[in-house]
Amino acid sequence: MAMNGSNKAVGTQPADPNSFAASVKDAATAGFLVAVLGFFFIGVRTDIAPGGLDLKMRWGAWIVSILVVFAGRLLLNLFVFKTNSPITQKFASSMPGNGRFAGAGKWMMRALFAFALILPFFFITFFPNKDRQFIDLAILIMTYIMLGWGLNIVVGLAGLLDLGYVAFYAVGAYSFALLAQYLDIGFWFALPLAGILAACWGIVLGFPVLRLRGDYLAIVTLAFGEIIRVVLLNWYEFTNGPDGISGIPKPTFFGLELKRGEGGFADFFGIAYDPIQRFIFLYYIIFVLALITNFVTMRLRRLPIGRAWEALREDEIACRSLGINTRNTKLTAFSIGAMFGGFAGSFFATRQGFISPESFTFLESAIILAIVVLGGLGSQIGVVIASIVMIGGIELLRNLGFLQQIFGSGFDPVQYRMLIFGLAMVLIMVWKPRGLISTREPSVALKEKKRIGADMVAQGEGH
Amino acid sequence: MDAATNMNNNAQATPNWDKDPVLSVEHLTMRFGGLVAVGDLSFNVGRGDITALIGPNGAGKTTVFNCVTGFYKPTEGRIVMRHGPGRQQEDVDALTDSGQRWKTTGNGAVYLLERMPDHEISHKAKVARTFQNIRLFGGMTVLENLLVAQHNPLMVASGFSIGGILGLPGYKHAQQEAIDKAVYWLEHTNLVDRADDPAADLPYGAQRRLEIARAMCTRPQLLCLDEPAAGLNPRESAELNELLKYIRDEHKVSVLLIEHDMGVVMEISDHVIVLDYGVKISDGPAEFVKNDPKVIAAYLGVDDEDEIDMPEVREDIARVSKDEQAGDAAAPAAKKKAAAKKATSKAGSTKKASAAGASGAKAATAKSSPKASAAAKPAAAKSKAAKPAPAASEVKIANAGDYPGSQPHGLRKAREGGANNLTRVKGIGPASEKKLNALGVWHFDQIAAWKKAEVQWVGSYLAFPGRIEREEWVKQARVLAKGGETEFSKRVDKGAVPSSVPGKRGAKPASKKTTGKGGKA
Amino acid sequence: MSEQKNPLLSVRGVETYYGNIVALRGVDMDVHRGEIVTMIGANGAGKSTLMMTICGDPRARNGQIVYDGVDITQMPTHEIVSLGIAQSPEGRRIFPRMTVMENLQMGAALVDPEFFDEDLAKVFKLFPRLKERISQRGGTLSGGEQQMLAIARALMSRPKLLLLDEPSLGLAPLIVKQIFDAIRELNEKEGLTVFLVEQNAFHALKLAHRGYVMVNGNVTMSGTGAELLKKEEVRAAYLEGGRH
Amino acid sequence: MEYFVQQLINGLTLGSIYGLIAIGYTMVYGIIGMINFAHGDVFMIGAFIALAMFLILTTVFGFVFLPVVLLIVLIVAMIFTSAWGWTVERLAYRPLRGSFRLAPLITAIGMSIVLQNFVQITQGARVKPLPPQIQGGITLMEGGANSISVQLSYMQIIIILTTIVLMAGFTLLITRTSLGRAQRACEQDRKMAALLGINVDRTISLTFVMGAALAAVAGLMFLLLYGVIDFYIGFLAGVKAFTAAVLGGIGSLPGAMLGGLLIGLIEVFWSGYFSVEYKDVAAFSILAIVLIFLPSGLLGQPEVEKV
Repeated sequence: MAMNGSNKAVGTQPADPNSFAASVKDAATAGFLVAVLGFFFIGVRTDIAPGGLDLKMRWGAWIVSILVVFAGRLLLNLFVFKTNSPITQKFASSMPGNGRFAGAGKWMMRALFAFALILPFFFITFFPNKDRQFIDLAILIMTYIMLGWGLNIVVGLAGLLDLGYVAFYAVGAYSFALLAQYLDIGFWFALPLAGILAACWGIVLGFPVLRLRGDYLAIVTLAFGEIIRVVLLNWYEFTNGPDGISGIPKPTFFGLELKRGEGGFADFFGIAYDPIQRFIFLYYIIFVLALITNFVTMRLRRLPIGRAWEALREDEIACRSLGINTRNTKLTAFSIGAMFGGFAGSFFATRQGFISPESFTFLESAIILAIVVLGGLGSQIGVVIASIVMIGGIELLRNLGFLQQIFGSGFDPVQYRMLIFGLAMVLIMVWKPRGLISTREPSVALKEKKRIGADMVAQGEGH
Repeated sequence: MDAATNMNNNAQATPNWDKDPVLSVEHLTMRFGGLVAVGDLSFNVGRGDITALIGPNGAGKTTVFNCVTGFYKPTEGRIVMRHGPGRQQEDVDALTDSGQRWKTTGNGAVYLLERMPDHEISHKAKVARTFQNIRLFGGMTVLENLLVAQHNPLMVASGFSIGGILGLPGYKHAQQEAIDKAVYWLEHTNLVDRADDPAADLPYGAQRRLEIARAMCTRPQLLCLDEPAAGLNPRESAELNELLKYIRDEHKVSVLLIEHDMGVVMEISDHVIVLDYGVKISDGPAEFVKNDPKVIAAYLGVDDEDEIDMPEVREDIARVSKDEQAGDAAAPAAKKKAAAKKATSKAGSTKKASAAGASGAKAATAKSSPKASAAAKPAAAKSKAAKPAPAASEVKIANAGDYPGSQPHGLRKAREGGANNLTRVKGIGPASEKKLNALGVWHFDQIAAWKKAEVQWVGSYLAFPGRIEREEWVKQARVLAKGGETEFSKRVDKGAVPSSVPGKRGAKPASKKTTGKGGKA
Repeated sequence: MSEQKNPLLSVRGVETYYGNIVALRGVDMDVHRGEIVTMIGANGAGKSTLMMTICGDPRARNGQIVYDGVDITQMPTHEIVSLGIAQSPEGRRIFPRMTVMENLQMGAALVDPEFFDEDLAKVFKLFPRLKERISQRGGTLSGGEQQMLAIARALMSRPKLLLLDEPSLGLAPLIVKQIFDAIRELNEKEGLTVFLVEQNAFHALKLAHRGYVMVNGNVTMSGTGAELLKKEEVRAAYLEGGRH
Repeated sequence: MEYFVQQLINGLTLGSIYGLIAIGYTMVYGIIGMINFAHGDVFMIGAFIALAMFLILTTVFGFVFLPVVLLIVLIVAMIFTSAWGWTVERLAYRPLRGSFRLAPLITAIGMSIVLQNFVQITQGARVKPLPPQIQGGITLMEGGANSISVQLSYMQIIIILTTIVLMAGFTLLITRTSLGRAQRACEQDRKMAALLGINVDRTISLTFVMGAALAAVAGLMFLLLYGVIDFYIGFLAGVKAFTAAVLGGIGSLPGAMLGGLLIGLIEVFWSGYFSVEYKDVAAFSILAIVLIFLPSGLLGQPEVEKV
């Protein structure tokens, strides 16, 4: 990820790549690059003005940005990139290596699980002012964890690159919303239906396209995702188009609604009503759904079908020579992944109470895929970590209002959050191309389970 | 099917592969665009045999494999797999007409592999295979690789995953059985210590063994191995041979293997089929095949004269012959080529030489086959000092009586003025020319004098009965002997003719050879 | 010849890994000017890895490779070859969708264009077959023609050191002979230094002035070609029962 | 009939722009085998640079002679957009060279998000209108009482001509020059290219630079043709152009152009005869159908399954 702009310095007896002069030169190159790249964007600003466009020069911002990059790059060079003793070395040695990290994974998983189990009460107890916000965030993260786990089956295990996973999420959400709207069906009854419908869509899509390879599969899945969105957007009579569907019913607790007053959950149990109860309830619903996803995936991995998925990722031709029907195997991966996407979608619908095609853009697919890849393909715990980091991170950026006091009121940190999100995606990937948890745990062992290094695990033809 | 019967002149009774074939390839043709990779190929694989499909690089062996295992759809032809004894001919024919893919019969079942997708061939017809470039699941452990191979039975045991998810006990039991089976094969391939290591981590030889173990875990009736010995050292090769014999003898699995190199397979094969440029050139027991002159010629691939001309080979021949001091300095031949050819046929007739004999004098020296080397010696001696040759005498072929008809008259050496360029006869390529020379046939007038008995004998000796009549060698030779020209010989003289050996690449024009011979004689 | 002080290529203690798998375990060897040196060994012994490590891909994790007095261990591949090393690599690596001519032009990418016609005439003299195929695509050539093209392409860069990886692999004996003759001719007439990796030990040792034997990432034996040919171990492991 | 011809012209114009962007996708895919998701946003960057440069020339320096202005804008936009293309490759893809193939896909998506939001922050989220600069055209068919007249505007002529010229130039560059040969060599066998002394990294960078330059041309055309741009145009145009590249057979230069034209025509005709809303659905559906029957696209090299 080093941006040492000069190729020329390489080779032919370089003097000393770590000299101070080299660092300055490199930083100057970076600064120059920013000057070029930023000129038309930072240095110039166009705005709509009466009678056309108005052009404003912002020399100050332009020069500041060049200087910031120059200084930052210089510091990085001096202390990290172009030095014999980078300060990151210390971090690196103090941080657990991938192997140990994986070894600690089991304990970490248990700790995380225990925390997730008591999470709402933890927040109520320790952050009583912000509990609703935190639990809501936890619900969001948990939704992405579930989506990540679902997609992990397709991408991580079976090795099929799916860029349109959000379509199944949308199918799930709209299934429930439409079932509720037209047939007055409640969440618990609609949930399995939404999953089944999404799985059917998975098969419908999968059947013709699964003989495509690699990037061709990727583009067709992407196209499929867009088709679904465009249809939802334009089919006014049925889906209400861009206005979306509102008034989606809330889930009930064995028939009890979580509402104030007579017949509600609080009333039934004789406790005081608090809106937080609904959040806690939603949290546990998605928690259980995610657990089911995880449980099923882990079980499947140890079953012949799961091994066949992984074998498919490793070598499809060998699979066929062993009598595995690769088309059916791919279809099961596709449809099971889609099913969990559908479950998550109908949960999303009930949580929001309102859905519109806006929520199912390609960006969502990209985020889910990024979570799976950043976490480490095929790794369940990796998905959890990546979801917490990425989704938690984005949401935290919403709360950086204090920065306004530093940079002035014109500075709105919220608009930077997607920029930072994108940069984080790039940086994490460059830092760990195989994802955070990249080793693979064997599904079965004769004597002891040894984790398998990432360099041996194939990526599947889908990539 | 009938094609398999006529090539084996040595066997007295119908061989096992014709009586009880587990697999029959019938008139298989595979074209890629305009290229014919396999042309009208027929052979049988005997139940309980180790059958080797050999041939030089590019002979179409892997294509045949890919057709048998369903990775390619053959352009034409029928591939029959049989479970249960006998040819089950009626059932096969009934199945062919029915348009179905397989049929259970009184004796077992028959399958038409060309109609089945690849995974069904493994799953239903019980044909397992390995790959030339090892295809293991590198990121999965050795044990997992073997469990993937048992996918189909385990899938049923897991209730198509539903029972497995619910944790029904039946699956646990089935999985334990699968693991036991895997361990059994790991023990026999000496891999049990590596069971929990990723397959990509194994050394090359172990990966080859694992691939075989994985194929065996599918419980095949026919095991197809694509160059299993490639890249193995001699010890590993020997172990592989033991493993294959064990698979054949203890598990009654028929084995069909591809090899590039003849030497490797001769030891274990019950039956050898030789391909060259997509055409079968020999078929029979190992003993028969390795002495077959067509095979010898194909294996050299090109003119073996050039081969011996290589300085290092010449030196080596000289060195070995000196080392071993074989006394047989008699029977000097006029030309080293003739002698070398004789050496191979002699080595063949002793039925002891392995691939050495087959791949000519070059190999003979390198391998420790004393007979072959000894036989090669006069050749070397000859090539060193082109002594004046004694008067012509009858060329003796050791097993001349094995062929129908009578051996034609042969001259020890070409007459004054050198041999004729026999390749000017349509149908005689460089390889056949050499073989004819080895018989003492140097001149057109000799061929012109052949009677029916001789034609029959030579045809059988060259292993293409009927062709001499068909191509009217005798008639052509008569014209040429009188100094006339045929359309074909004109083309040869212009150098425009590729070799006429079927399917063979264009050899260089033979005219150069004539002058060479003339010079030496 | 091996008494020279400064070898053209010297490899010292080179260790190479693929991921965590060790491929070379401290290889030492030299190639002197004007020599043909061969490295023989079984499939997977690490011969091709050594060849590629010399060219910087994969890079040696430990050890040193010095070519013509320059330490090339850490150089990028394209700079190493610009010093006058040409390789005809494992699997030939002909550009399949380029014509024979274009493949040869690629070989001459680093050479002053004024030499092109001269060099082209030279390789066509060596391999007349290529001239006939000049506008055919690389992928449509037969194996032997591809091998010739790979060597011709390497020669087009006017190398001082030619690295050949299994030039005989999968070829008919006549073509092997042609190729080995061509190598010998280049060596004798032009003093081209050749480092040859072969499984076809017999031919390679016959051709080479000196040879090394590689087993499992280690060089276990070395000597002149004739010496090695006589050694029992070599004969047992590489000459008998194997391929020829 | 007149309506059909008019739609045909419109479709070819739109298709030309898609084709120019698609070449960037296909070249990058050819050489490093990855989908450069950020390429659509590089196109958007190009459009913004062109807009800013145009305004600088006309309002700050007061240039009025349109051809010169446009030529300068074109050159500046190509140079600066190339710098962006180069930087994207250097930052997000080169460090991942030779590693896991999904990683650069994710960084590409990340880069796309970064570029979009960077432009949104620095230039604002609102659309930027530019009044039509090149007006008028040729009337090909006079409209009668019950038909419209067919117009071929100068703008459309410029776009189609520029595309043809660039396409021809690039084809020559790729097939005839040593740079093109080096690119094709890297595409077919990167390792071997390095062994022949080709600086692979530089060749790949140049490919990105060339792709970005073409995207800048497309950006300028888009700006002039539609007169409105915003930070989001890159995504949709990118997806369409990528679809075009795949439809034509990814890795094939003429394929990209053909695919671009086809997608343009499909969209325009579908909008013209059926419904504007579902034009994307039509384009994507046709892509899916083509791929099902021709799994490597229209002009792609069929993949031979090696067993």
